[in-house]
Amino acid sequence: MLVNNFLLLGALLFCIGVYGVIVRKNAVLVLMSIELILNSVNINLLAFDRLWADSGNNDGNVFALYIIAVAAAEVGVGLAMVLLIFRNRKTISLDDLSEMKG
Amino acid sequence: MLLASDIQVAQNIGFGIIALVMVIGALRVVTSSNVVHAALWLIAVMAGAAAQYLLLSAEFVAVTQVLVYIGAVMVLFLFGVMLTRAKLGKDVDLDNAGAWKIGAPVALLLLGVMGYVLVKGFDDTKIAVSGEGSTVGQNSLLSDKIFSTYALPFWALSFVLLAAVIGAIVLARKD
Amino acid sequence: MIQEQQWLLSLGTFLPLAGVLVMLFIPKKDEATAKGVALLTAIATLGVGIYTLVKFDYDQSEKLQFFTTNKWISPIKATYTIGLDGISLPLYILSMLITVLVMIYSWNHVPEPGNAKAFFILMLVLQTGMAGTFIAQDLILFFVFFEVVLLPMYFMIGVWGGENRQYASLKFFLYTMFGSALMLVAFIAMFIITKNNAADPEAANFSFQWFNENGPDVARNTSIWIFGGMFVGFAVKVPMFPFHTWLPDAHTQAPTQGSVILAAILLKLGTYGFVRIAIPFLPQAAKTWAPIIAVLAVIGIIYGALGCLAQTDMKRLIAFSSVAHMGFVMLGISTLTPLGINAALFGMVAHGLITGMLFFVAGSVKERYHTLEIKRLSGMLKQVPHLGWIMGFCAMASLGLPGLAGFWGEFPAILASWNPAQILTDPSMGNHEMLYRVLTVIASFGTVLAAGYLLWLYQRTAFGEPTGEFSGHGDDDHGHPDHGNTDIHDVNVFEWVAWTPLLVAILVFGVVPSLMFDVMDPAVQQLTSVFGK
Amino acid sequence: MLFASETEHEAVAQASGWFLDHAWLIPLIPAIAFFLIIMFGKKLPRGGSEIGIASMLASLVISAGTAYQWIDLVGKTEHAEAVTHSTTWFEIGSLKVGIGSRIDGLAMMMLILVAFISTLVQIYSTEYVRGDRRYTHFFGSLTLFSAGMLTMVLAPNMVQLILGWEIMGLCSFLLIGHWWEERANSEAALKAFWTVRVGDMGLLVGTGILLALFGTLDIGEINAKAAEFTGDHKLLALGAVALFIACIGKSGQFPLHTWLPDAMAGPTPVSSLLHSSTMVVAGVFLVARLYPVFHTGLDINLAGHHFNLIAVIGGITVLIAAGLAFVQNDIKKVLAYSTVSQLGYMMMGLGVGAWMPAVFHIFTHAFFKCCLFLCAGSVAHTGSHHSFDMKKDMGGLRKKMPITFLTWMISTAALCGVPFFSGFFSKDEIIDSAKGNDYKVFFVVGLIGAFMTTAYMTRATYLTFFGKARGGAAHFVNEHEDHSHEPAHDEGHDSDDHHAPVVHGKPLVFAPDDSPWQITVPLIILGALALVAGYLNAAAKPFETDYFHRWLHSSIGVEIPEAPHFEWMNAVPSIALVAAGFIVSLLICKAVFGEGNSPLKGLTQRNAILGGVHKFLVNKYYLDALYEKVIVRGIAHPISAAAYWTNQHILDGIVNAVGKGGKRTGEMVYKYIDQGLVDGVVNGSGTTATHAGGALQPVQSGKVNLYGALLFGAAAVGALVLVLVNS
Amino acid sequence: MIAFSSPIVDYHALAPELVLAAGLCLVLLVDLFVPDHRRWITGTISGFVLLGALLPIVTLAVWGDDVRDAIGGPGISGRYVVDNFALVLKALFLLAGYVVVLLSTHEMDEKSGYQGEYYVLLLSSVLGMVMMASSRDLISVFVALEFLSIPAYMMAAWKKRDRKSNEAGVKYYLLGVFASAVMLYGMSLLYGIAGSTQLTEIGKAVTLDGDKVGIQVLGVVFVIVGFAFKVSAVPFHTWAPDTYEGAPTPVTAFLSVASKAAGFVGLMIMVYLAFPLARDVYRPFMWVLAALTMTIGNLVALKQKNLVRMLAYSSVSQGGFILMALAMAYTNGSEESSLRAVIVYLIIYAATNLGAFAVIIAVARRTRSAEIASYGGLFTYAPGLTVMMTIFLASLAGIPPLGGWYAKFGAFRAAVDAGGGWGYSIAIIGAANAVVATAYYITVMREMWMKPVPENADTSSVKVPASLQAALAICGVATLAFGVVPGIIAKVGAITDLTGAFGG
Repeated sequence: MLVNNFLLLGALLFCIGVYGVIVRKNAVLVLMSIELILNSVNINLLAFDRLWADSGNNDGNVFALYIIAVAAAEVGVGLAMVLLIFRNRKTISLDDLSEMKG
Repeated sequence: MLLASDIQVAQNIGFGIIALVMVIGALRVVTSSNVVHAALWLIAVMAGAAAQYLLLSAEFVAVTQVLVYIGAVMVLFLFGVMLTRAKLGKDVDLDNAGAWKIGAPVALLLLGVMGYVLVKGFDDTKIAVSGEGSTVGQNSLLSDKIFSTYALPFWALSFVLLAAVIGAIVLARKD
Repeated sequence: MIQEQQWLLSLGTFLPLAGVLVMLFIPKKDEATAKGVALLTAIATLGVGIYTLVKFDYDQSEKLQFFTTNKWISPIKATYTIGLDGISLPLYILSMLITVLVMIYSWNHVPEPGNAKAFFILMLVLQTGMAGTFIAQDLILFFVFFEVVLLPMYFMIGVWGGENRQYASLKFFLYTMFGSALMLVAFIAMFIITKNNAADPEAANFSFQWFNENGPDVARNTSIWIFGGMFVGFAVKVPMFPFHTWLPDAHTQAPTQGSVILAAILLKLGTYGFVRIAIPFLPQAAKTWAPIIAVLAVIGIIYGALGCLAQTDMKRLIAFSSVAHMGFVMLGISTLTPLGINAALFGMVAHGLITGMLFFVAGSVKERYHTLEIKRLSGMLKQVPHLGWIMGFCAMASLGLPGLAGFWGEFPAILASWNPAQILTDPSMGNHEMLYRVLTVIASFGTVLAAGYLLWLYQRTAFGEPTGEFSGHGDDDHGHPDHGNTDIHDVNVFEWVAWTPLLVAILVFGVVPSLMFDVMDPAVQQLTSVFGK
Repeated sequence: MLFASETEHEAVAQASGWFLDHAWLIPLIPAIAFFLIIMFGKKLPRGGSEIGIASMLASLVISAGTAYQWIDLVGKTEHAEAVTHSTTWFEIGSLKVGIGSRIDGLAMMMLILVAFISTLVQIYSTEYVRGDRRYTHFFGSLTLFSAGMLTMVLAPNMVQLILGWEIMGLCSFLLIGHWWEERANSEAALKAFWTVRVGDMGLLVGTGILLALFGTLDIGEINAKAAEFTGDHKLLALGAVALFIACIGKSGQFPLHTWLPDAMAGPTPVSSLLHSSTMVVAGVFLVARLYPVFHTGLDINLAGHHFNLIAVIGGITVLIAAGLAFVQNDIKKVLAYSTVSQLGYMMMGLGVGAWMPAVFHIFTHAFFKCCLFLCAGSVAHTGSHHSFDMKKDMGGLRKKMPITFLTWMISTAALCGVPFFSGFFSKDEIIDSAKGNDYKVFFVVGLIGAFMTTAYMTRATYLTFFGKARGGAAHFVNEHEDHSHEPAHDEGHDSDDHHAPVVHGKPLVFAPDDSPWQITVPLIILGALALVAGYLNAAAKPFETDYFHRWLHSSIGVEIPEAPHFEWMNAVPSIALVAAGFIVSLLICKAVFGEGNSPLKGLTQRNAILGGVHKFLVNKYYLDALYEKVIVRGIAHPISAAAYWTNQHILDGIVNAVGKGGKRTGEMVYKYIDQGLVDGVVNGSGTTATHAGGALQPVQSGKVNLYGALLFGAAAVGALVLVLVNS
Repeated sequence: MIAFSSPIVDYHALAPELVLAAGLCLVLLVDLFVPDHRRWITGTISGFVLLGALLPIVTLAVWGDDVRDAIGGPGISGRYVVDNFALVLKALFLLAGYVVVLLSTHEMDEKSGYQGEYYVLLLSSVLGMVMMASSRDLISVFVALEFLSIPAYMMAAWKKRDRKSNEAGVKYYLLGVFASAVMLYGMSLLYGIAGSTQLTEIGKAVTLDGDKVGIQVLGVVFVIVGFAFKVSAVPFHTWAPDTYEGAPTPVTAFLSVASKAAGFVGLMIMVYLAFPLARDVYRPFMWVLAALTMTIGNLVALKQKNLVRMLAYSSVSQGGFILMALAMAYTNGSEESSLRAVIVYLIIYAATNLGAFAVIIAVARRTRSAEIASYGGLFTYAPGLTVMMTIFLASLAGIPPLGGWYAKFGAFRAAVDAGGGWGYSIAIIGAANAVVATAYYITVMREMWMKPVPENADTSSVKVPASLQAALAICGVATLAFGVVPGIIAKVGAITDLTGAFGG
């Protein structure tokens, strides 16, 4: 298979994620968009891992695993924060998070 | 026995279908006007990703993906949706008004750049996917790596998670 | 280099800091003790200075004396290298003297809002910075000392200054920073280029000696750029037109003490930098820049004088006159001749004494009359005759009357600018003789203007009858409060003590200029030897 | 180097005496005296004047000794070199500047002159400014002033010369502005200093040029090199012009003469000192001192050259100033313009190559002009209660003040160039030389000048000493003469004249008779000298003396044509013109200012156009009217008055305008360029920076999404650019 | 098939990390068992833990090899290296952490609970930084970066009831996640090119030639973007002002100093080890970033009314100077001077900026405000604090003889050392910015020294708690000493050889 199949899929997911991050106002949805990006990275890593499989390393796999772990932690933290702001503001619209500016 | 070429065709078709589902799912995630729908679409993408991982003979990662993402993260998301009392249904106020005017160009620009370099860089480089070549010992190799070469980051990861848990609890708890 | 009594200069430079340390432990309320300690420190420093004067070997004034070098920042090849030669000596001592006098003056003249302790501490810190700049023989050390004076002066102006002090101090600060930032870049560039050029790059260091030996080899075009950086740095400090606009504001708003120190020493840091660093290190660039400097200097002379004529405020007038006087100094430097540079150095000291003195007078006038508006002042000679005469004396000295110190800065500078260095008139390298001659004439017109504004000032303020406002029996048509003449008293003891040395110095150096020329000349000769004759 | 050279020092030492070696004491003593006066003067019984006078006497004695020894030296050797003593003052590289003394004939003459006149003036002043609030300061300044002049005269090099030159400038400022409580006085002082200072530009530049040309500032060396100059003639000419500009300023030559009349604001002794032997003579002295520079630089006496800058300026000054002297009512101003005019003679003399007559004129002029000023002071002090207005407050004083009158007359005669008076021998010789050296225009100028001089002096004399006593003088005269005489109240055109003389609110105390001895003794001495001084160099038969010439000859420093041999015949035109001037002026004065002239005023007021020759012939009042209306109004006014107007408005206006304009320019520059442009750029850049900061603030919108967009967008753009660049 | 071989762990080399980890657990445990009113003890313990972790650093510096692998073995060595570079920076992080603990003592004590948790997070973050200094492969770098960031996100939001603090945390978190996502993508590309996660291997592969140039460029750019966020380089700085303003002040101090330093450390590691041959990518990119960062940071800072926010922009612009030095690595042999410049800058900046925040905290205890206007007339009632603040601000402005000048000197020197159009142009831009920067530092000084005290302000003398005094003393002495005798810091800079850099 062409490695580019996966890579382009990854790129596509990445860009969709970016779009989501920019467009979405709801904090939870932004977090979801981030997951898209992280998944695209993992697809990349695993594709590259196959690319270099002959050299006998599978660092890509390890990397991907670690990313999943970190992503989990990040989501946990992110949702905790979302809850926090919701508690304080009764909304999770990022638009309202602009008390400080300039 | 399937011929290698047949497998390749099958793989390509499989890849294509899954990829299509993932892309559509991803697009729905970022466009859906229903938070729960978006979350569900995300599950589809995650699952698709897990499938791709399998295709890339990363079984352990694929399983982890399913366990962690679909099993844990998605539940977290859904909890998040519930706890923040999001509207269960259509909610027009999920997007920033007019933000697509910024988001779309940025995303397309990125896509253009990435696509250009990837196509140019890897042109028709091939990889051996699942079923091609040996995958024996993948998982043991993985574990070897984790506990030798990458032992320290692994050790650190545990602290990352610990810190995240502690912090998240403090932040999220009512007081 | 004469490496005897190596501790002497360090002692003279850092003694004030010791005083500062002691003062930090004196409670703020105990002003007398604080002042006393500060003054004692300053006097002790001056004592060290006088000892230096005594120990200085005048027969070898072209050599660095009391030379010492120590490790300082070895990774960047910067050393703690200090030494004193004929060029530095007068300025070094002057800085000490001025500090003492300013402190004496401050004894009962601590400006609003008080806090003598802080005020005196600032003066001591300033003293260290000023003295250090003049003895530094290492570019980085020089830079550090050069900048040390910045903050104390900023606060002196900003805290103890006049109504518009905040603006003035900010301007002072930003201008100087602007100059020194570019200067620092230029220093580094010069170091790196000389290092790369050198046969043995490892030997490269920031000492003046290194640059004296290797600076002239810098390629001409490069050196012109580097000189440009230094030029901005020093020109701001001098200040040369068009970088001068901070000066009138700073002077006007600064407390008397600040003005005096600023005029007497701080401005000299810039010209000293030209003489000590920019010109000898980069002679090729100096040649290219000299006509530009000369033109700017002369513009400064005329411009400063015109600025003076426009002033309605005595202090501001004096401040503008500094622009003009420093123009003469820069004109002298720009000739690249021994005569011109000697004149410039003399001019530096003379300007320090005279303008410093004028600022003292202005301060005392302000204290007595609560105004410095020229049109409100009149008949000072009648009301405060001693003050009036001292002011007249200073005005005369300032306008370059022979027999007083000011003359020896101006007159030889003009002579020299008619006869600039040969490399400036060498037809093969672009002959600037005509330019310099025209500049000479314009500069000499500057002396006329100087006479104009100083005498005008003197006539308005000192002559005539005291205005009713201040004479105590006054019709008060301007609506100014009638101050009466109760607080208008003549020169008091502190003022006499603080001023007499300056007045005497102005006269003595005016009558016996060789006192200074003899010290400076050998060093200047050596410095200009790089230009041929 | 030339000075301070040991060998030379010894060489001259043999040929010189104690005084020649110690001439440096001459300026030093008054200089020290100045400090003594300033420091202790107030505590002394005579307020410091004793120190001043003593110091001047000491200087005078040493000067006399010096003169004696110089004359002795000249007697011994044919070409006596200047005796120079100099120690290094300071040294910059190859340029050594000494300080010391350079004694030659010119210096000797000036020393004597200055010391002598200073002494007399100081003695005179003890009375004149008695009781002044700044009595001590006055003497201090006077003494310093003399010290400055002496320093300059002795100067062996340009630097010392400038030193003395400027000290005089300073003291003139102090002295002219002595009564600085009044604005006018301080302004006159300012103007004097400033105008001179304008000229000093030339001195600075000129010195620079001399240094460039000769590589030295030593006067002897400069002169020697200039005399045999072969280098860049243009530059030398430029130098000479520059130096001459200084002289124009200092010596009140056209067009920088305007400060001089204003300087009359100072006390009269000051005027007399300034205008006779010091200050204003300094310019002439400088030209004489550096004569080779001017001679070579300005092509004086070069065949085919009939004009040169010095002569032209001198000539113009002679006429202009003389013309102006006509219309002055202030006696001191008449004398002031007269001085300007006489200085013009000297300059003209130097310009036409008549070095010796010009210098001799310095000598003679000093005595009679000093005397005239002191006489004027005496009149004002005693006779007209401190008024100098001839028309208002003088007249008829000759009987009441005989000594003053007599000395005035002698001096006037000397000034006018009446034969056998000192002025005659010097002035006539200048005129003669102009003719002899082929400067015909200046010969004519000299003659006209002589005529005009006589005329205005006659007028001044008449107004002061003859005719009816008016105003203050009337009080003075009437107080002590019998009151049956016709009272003077019908004289004035101004009602003020009839008021009781009140100055500064105090009734005046009139002197019983002529001025006290402190005033009269100097007058007498000076008058006598005005009479006899000329015989030092009286070329005319039967005297044929040439002492002066012999003593001073070596000071010229350059070959100049011998003065033409004096022939009485040649002097006839000038003598005739002097006589004519006297007679015409006397007649007119008698007519105009004589007695019984009340109809005149009516006439002139009634009838502006006057006609009829018969009336002109028969009616002496009509003659008055003619004079007033036609000559004075018609000729003198259009010319003289126009000249005066020009003087006051154009020249003076220029000077003032330069001052005002300078100030205005300063204000403009300050307002628009400094505060507007230069400062504006800086403040503007500050503002721009702040504004730019403000403009950037919207980026910091506070919205996370936009931040994200920026982050990704920037990454994308950066990547795009770098990918394109690198592939 | 390679049989598993147990890695050789050098416990001495790993000791600082172990001490921190153990200390972290200890704090957590202690927090469980002490009563509320004695919770302050967690802070004390944290302080000791941080100082304790310094001990092995000292022993490592004094004894043993210059370079050692904390974890070694075939294929393992060179991925987590303890060299002088690492030691110096570890020491910096620990000390900065210690000062932050000092700053936090009273803040956390008085404002919100959760002290124990706070210190756990702080120690975690410091541990992440310490690991960053030694990481030499992509995975370690990534994990270390997340390790130091994730606790920091939460610390920023620590004032739970404060809306601004929440906002600060969320913004920081989201932007941080965005940036790490971009960085990860870049890392994946780098891995794809090199086939290894080890930085030196990547360094050999990223050569900017061949048909994969585009991918290399993209990888490099994205990785730099990730770190540029961390060091708040414009235009990736947007979070910084908001977060700094909103976060608890000690946290702000921590972020602006330690976290930023960690970002720079990561960037240095990447540039020197992974991109040495990719100069044509990172130099223009970082040149632009540096120029923008200095300029925009400064210009916006001019307008600020809030001191913390102003310092946020100031720290942005300070970052620009560091970037200036770093951008010039491997240009005309300037890599050494730029590496040293960055390290020296980081150290001096840390001392100075922490000091400034210490003063802010001390003053805010009285005024309850960080508005610049509230500093009016501070000199009249708190001269000591004013002088300290003046020292710190002047040092930030780069005025000798305070530390900042030497930092700026080094940065300029690196730029000029590189020379050429890139070097000189950025040096000139830097010089201009150095001046603009003084303008707003001066504004604060002016407020303190020259303006009157705001009305109704309490002007009794300000009491500074001992811990703050200690922090002030440490920072003040360091700032002064670095300026007067820069030799000490320069020497530290000189020994910090980054193993594997400079092609060695």
